[in-house]
Amino acid sequence: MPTRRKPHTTTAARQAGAGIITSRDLLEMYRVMVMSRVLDERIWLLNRQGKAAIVASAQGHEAAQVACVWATDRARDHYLIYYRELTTLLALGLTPLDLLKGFLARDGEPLSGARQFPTHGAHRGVDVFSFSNVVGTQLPQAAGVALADKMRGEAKVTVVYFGDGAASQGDCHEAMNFAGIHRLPVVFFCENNRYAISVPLSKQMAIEGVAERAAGYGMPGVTVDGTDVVAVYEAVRAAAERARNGHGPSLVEVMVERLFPHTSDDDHTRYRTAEDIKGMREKDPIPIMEALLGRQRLLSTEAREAIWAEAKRTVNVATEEAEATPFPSAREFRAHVFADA
Amino acid sequence: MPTRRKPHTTTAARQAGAGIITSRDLLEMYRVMVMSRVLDERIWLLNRQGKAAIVASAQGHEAAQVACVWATDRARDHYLIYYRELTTLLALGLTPLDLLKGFLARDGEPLSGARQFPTHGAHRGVDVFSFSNVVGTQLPQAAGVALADKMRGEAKVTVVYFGDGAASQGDCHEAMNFAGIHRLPVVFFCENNRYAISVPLSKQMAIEGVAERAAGYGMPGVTVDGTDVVAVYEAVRAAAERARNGHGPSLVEVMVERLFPHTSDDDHTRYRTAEDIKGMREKDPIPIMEALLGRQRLLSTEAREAIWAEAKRTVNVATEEAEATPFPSAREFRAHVFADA
Amino acid sequence: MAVKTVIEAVREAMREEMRKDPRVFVLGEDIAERGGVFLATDGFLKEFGPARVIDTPLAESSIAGIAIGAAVNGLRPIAEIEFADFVWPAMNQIVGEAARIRYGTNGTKFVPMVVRMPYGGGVRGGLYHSQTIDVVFAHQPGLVVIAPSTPYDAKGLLKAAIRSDDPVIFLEHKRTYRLVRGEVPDEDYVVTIGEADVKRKGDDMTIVTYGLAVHYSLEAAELVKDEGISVEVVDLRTLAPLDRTTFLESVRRTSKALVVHEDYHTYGVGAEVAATIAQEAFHDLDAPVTRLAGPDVPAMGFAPTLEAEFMLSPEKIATAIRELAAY
Amino acid sequence: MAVKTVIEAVREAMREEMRKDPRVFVLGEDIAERGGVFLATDGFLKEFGPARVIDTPLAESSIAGIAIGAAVNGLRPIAEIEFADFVWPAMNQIVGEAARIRYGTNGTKFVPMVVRMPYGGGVRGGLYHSQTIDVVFAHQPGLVVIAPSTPYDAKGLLKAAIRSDDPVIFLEHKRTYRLVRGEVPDEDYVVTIGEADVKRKGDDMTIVTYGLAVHYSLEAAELVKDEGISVEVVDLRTLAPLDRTTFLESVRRTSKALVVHEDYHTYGVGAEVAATIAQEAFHDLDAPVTRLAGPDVPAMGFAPTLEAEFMLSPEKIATAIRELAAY
Ligand SMILES: Cc1ncc(C[n+]2csc(CCOP(=O)(O)OP(=O)(O)O)c2C)c(N)n1
Ligand SMILES: Cc1ncc(C[n+]2csc(CCOP(=O)(O)OP(=O)(O)O)c2C)c(N)n1
Ligand SMILES: [Mg+2]
Ligand SMILES: [Mg+2]
Repeated sequence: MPTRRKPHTTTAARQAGAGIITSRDLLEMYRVMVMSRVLDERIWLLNRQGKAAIVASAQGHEAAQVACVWATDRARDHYLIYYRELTTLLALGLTPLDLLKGFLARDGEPLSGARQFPTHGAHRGVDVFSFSNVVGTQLPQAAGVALADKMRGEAKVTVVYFGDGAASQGDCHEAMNFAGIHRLPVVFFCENNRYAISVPLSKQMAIEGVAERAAGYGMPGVTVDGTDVVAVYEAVRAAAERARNGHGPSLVEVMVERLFPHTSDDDHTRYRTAEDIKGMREKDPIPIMEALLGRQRLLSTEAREAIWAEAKRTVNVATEEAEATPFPSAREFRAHVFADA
Repeated sequence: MPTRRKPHTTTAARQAGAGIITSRDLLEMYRVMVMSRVLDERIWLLNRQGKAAIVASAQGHEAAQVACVWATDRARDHYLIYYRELTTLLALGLTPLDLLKGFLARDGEPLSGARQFPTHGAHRGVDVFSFSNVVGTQLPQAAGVALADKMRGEAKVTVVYFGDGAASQGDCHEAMNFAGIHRLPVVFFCENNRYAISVPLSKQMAIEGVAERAAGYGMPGVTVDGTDVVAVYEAVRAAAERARNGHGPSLVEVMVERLFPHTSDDDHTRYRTAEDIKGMREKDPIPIMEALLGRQRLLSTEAREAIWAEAKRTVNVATEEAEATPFPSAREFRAHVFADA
Repeated sequence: MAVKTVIEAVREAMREEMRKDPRVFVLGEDIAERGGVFLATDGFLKEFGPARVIDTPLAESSIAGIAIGAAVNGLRPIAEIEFADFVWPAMNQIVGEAARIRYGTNGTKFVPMVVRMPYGGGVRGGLYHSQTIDVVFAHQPGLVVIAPSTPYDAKGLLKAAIRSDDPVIFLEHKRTYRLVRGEVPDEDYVVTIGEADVKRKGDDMTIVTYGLAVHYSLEAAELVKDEGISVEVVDLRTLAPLDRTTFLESVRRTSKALVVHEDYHTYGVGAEVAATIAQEAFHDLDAPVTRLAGPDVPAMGFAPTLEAEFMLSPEKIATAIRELAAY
Repeated sequence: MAVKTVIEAVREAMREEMRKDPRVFVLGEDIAERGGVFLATDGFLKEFGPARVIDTPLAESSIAGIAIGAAVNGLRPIAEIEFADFVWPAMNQIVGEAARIRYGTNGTKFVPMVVRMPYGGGVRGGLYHSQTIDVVFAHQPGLVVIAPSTPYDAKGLLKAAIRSDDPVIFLEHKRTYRLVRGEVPDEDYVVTIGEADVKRKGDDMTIVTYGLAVHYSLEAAELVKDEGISVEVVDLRTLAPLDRTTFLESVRRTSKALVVHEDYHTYGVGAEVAATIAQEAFHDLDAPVTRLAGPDVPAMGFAPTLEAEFMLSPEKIATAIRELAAY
């Protein structure tokens, strides 16, 4: 199976020719990206105001995350995400209010009742599951989720999200190995932003990217430009088809930039050079997406402004509502330890 | 770095040409192999007599194990072995008596004072360390041993032994990854006998052998015929040179057969076909070695018989002495919990 | 009723539940063709096929993680860890994850899995085939921890565990596997999780124990009977959630308590039992709560002399009984 | 003497030992360029260079395993686990291996390593940045477990740990890092491992505790002082090997004991302390040994309301003191 080292970028021409993503899809994806960006910025603000305890920003990852959801079937597939998936959650249908309740730890937060960090827990509607902060644990769990589908003969795909950092964990190895042996319907979706907090790729692996390891598990591995929604869409689509048709797992590595420090507790100037920080701005997926839509004449200036204005309005309203919601009561504190409790 | 799928066998001609192993070395290696075989058979007997609690036989692995020691420097290198290394221990200089004391759990056993399973513990002379029964733990520890040498600038090699089964552990991944990043002087020596107890390779990995994974850690990986002392010697020699010269780790996978059940507690007819069991006999390294020596006219019938007779005599004497030795006293039971104890 | 061994009881519990519920499946090392190193799943591959009897690679963390994923997605995995000593690599998935998923998702997801493992010493297992690892699990809220002593309890509790919607750690003392026999009903039954059991009635003191030590304690009680010491033996059976009522009720009556277990003394299961008795039955005690447990050395030795020094025995327990009785 | 914070004391202890002994080095995630997420190794990369200040990949099992290997081969690694909650993947290497190497090699090999980790709650850390994980280590013979409460103790004990020839788990309550200040001598000193410390003298009861709870207990003792209750506070400092003498001596004098810790109640460190007191000071007790500990729920919640419910506080401790005093 081929490992593509150089990120693969789809030209607008080729993508128009393939015709697999409609203009409507592209615009919808853009709308989600904008919403994610506006919301993300708001959360940083709330953090700086002392209202949101922690933020792990998705800025820079938006294109990859939205395209991955678009390439799968949120009505039936499983999504085991990690903590940097604001765009994924919006693309899966969670609202800015849902998410703000998480960041502000308010009552009725849908994923964990504000028991967990923002964006962590599980949803009762779409099957998104973001259980742990312990990096890498979702990977064997994803193999188990897929095993259950395979045993029941259900044509569902399990998408498991992880960073370049998580790829160093033993659990990553064990999960990929098992999925390979049993040809499980898993898409291993690696968001490689070149850093695990402060540790650069060169100190995480002696190779250029995680996809090079796929061959060692008997599965295909590709590396794509994570700012290119079409490239990501195509790669995930192919991997999901393969999985759904019983041909086993794949590894899709998207190269992205983490445009902000690791979390609101971090300061990346301690370990990134000024050049690196400046350079990564060129990989901001929002202007790249806007340029793509512009080249295809899908987005007028007015339309663009309307989308941003709408996102801001929504986030404003949601912020007000979330701030007006109380913290969860401690009364239910002992509930859900065991089944009967 | 190339991954050689097909086991690489050295012809006698080529080996004579290369001239790296002397006739004397070949004969010495043979002598160790014979001693290992005779001792191994004796231990099985002691087990069947109810005197040795457990045996993990090295039969089938002898050529690979002796050649690996011959290709390294036992006066300065480190050997982190696992439980199937009877030949390795003999090649490193332990005596049949040392080893029999282990199998019979007698006082004065040099590796652990009979606290541990036979062949487990550490030696005060040659740096062989076989600490744990928990499969795979030695791999990150080996990286740490090598790191210490590298920090001190000592040109020592750390050889770490493991089976195909151990390659599935997360610890294997983490160890190889770290060794690759830091270019540590480690030789990862995988004795692939196609089974982890009863689990065949096809249920352990979706690829043909462990060496295929080396590329994912930025190191060379080769697969060699583990019944061919010269092929193993050359591969380990090259890997050790590389390590000693600061060029980093290598993975050497030797294809061997486990000629007996996993341990004396196992019955391999439960999971191996009659054909498989019969077929593997062709990979018995002892007759293969004898044929090699024969072709090179290094071993007359009389010399061969003398070597076997000598081995039997030594093992007989050692058995008597070991059986005459008492179990360790429980008096020192609480010693060595902490430094001061 | 037929007389069975513990390992037979374990095997039958799984087989019957697999026959009844297609969601139940087994996974672990060497459990398919080999039938498990202790033959707990002997014949399962043939009866249930490779989809429900899965030989895994040698990788305990993933065995637990895969079981969690399958459980969250509607199945009822029974994972076998070949020896309890090898569960340490899976600790993160079990204690870090499985125990907290129901709580951390506010009840949305849950983990109906069972992790079975043979544990304990007295089998010449040395440092790595003798460990008792119960308290690490029992300390973690969200995990059910079961450690039966008899074939009857093993079968009834394992069936209850498989049917439970919570993650259950099921600890089987490997020395009891073939040594301990007992009557097991032919019809379907369960033993309720979380209920201790009085295995012997007595008046002078209460032994609180579990696992192999139950049998040693019963033997010890026989040894001292003729000396006029009447010993009650409480088998905890479930270590978490801990049934405090049964042993407190007993100690309040006998006024003396001896807590016995094979695991290390310090910070062991016995500490919680002793502390509970000391707090809750303070005024009923005629003597300090006494503990008899494994020594605080890192592991059980391989040589028979070292093993015997570490292990409990009926004689050691009888000595402790006599001392406490004389208090 | 200068007034320092706990994190400064930790940093200085490591820096001074690294200056003195070239065998000492640090490894862990984000400890080099970043200086550690809590800045424990701030400036180390610059001073000691990349060979002795090693950023590892995100892989805790190997962090511990590599430290073991380096220690066995003559170095003195200090491994940082970024948060105690993430040490679970390394359990096998720490509890399964490091703890048993000296014993299992009959004294031939030993593991002079320190594993440092920030633990504990009250920092809005939710399920996975709040855990207390002490008893799992403390239960394992062969491991030294230290949990200091003050800058003085942190520095002196960490230096002793680095110089020790045994594997040491060094637990730093992260809420104390910047909150707690105290005097620290300018000259070199160590605090002896395995000695508890009376942090406050008193006559009516003894609180046995450690970590952040020492400070909460001292505050609580102040709260009840005017009510005429005189409380002695014993800081365990080392959890294993456990110094039983100091707290027994205290309880024998005060006749009442309250054991306080943040970790879960059941099978927690407090159980051993309470069981020991109940057995060894049986005749000196005027009231049952009482425990005040974290609740038996799987983890600390993220919302401030949930966190407060889980955490100890001076007020909660004061209430427990009053109840015990009134007994
Ligand atoms: C097991 C574990 N170790 C350490 C941490 C602390 N930590 C949180 S995120 C992170 C880096 C993860 O990097 P990566 O997987 O590349 O994801 P990214 O944040 O870059 O998206 C670390 C070290 C953790 N959460 N879990
Ligand atoms: C962590 C762990 N899990 C399971 C076992 C039980 N076990 C002992 S050896 C073995 C198979 C090892 O196979 P391999 O690594 O191929 O070595 P081989 O015995 O074939 O030489 C297993 C599963 C163990 N010792 N440690
Ligand atoms: Mg990253
Ligand atoms: Mg093998």
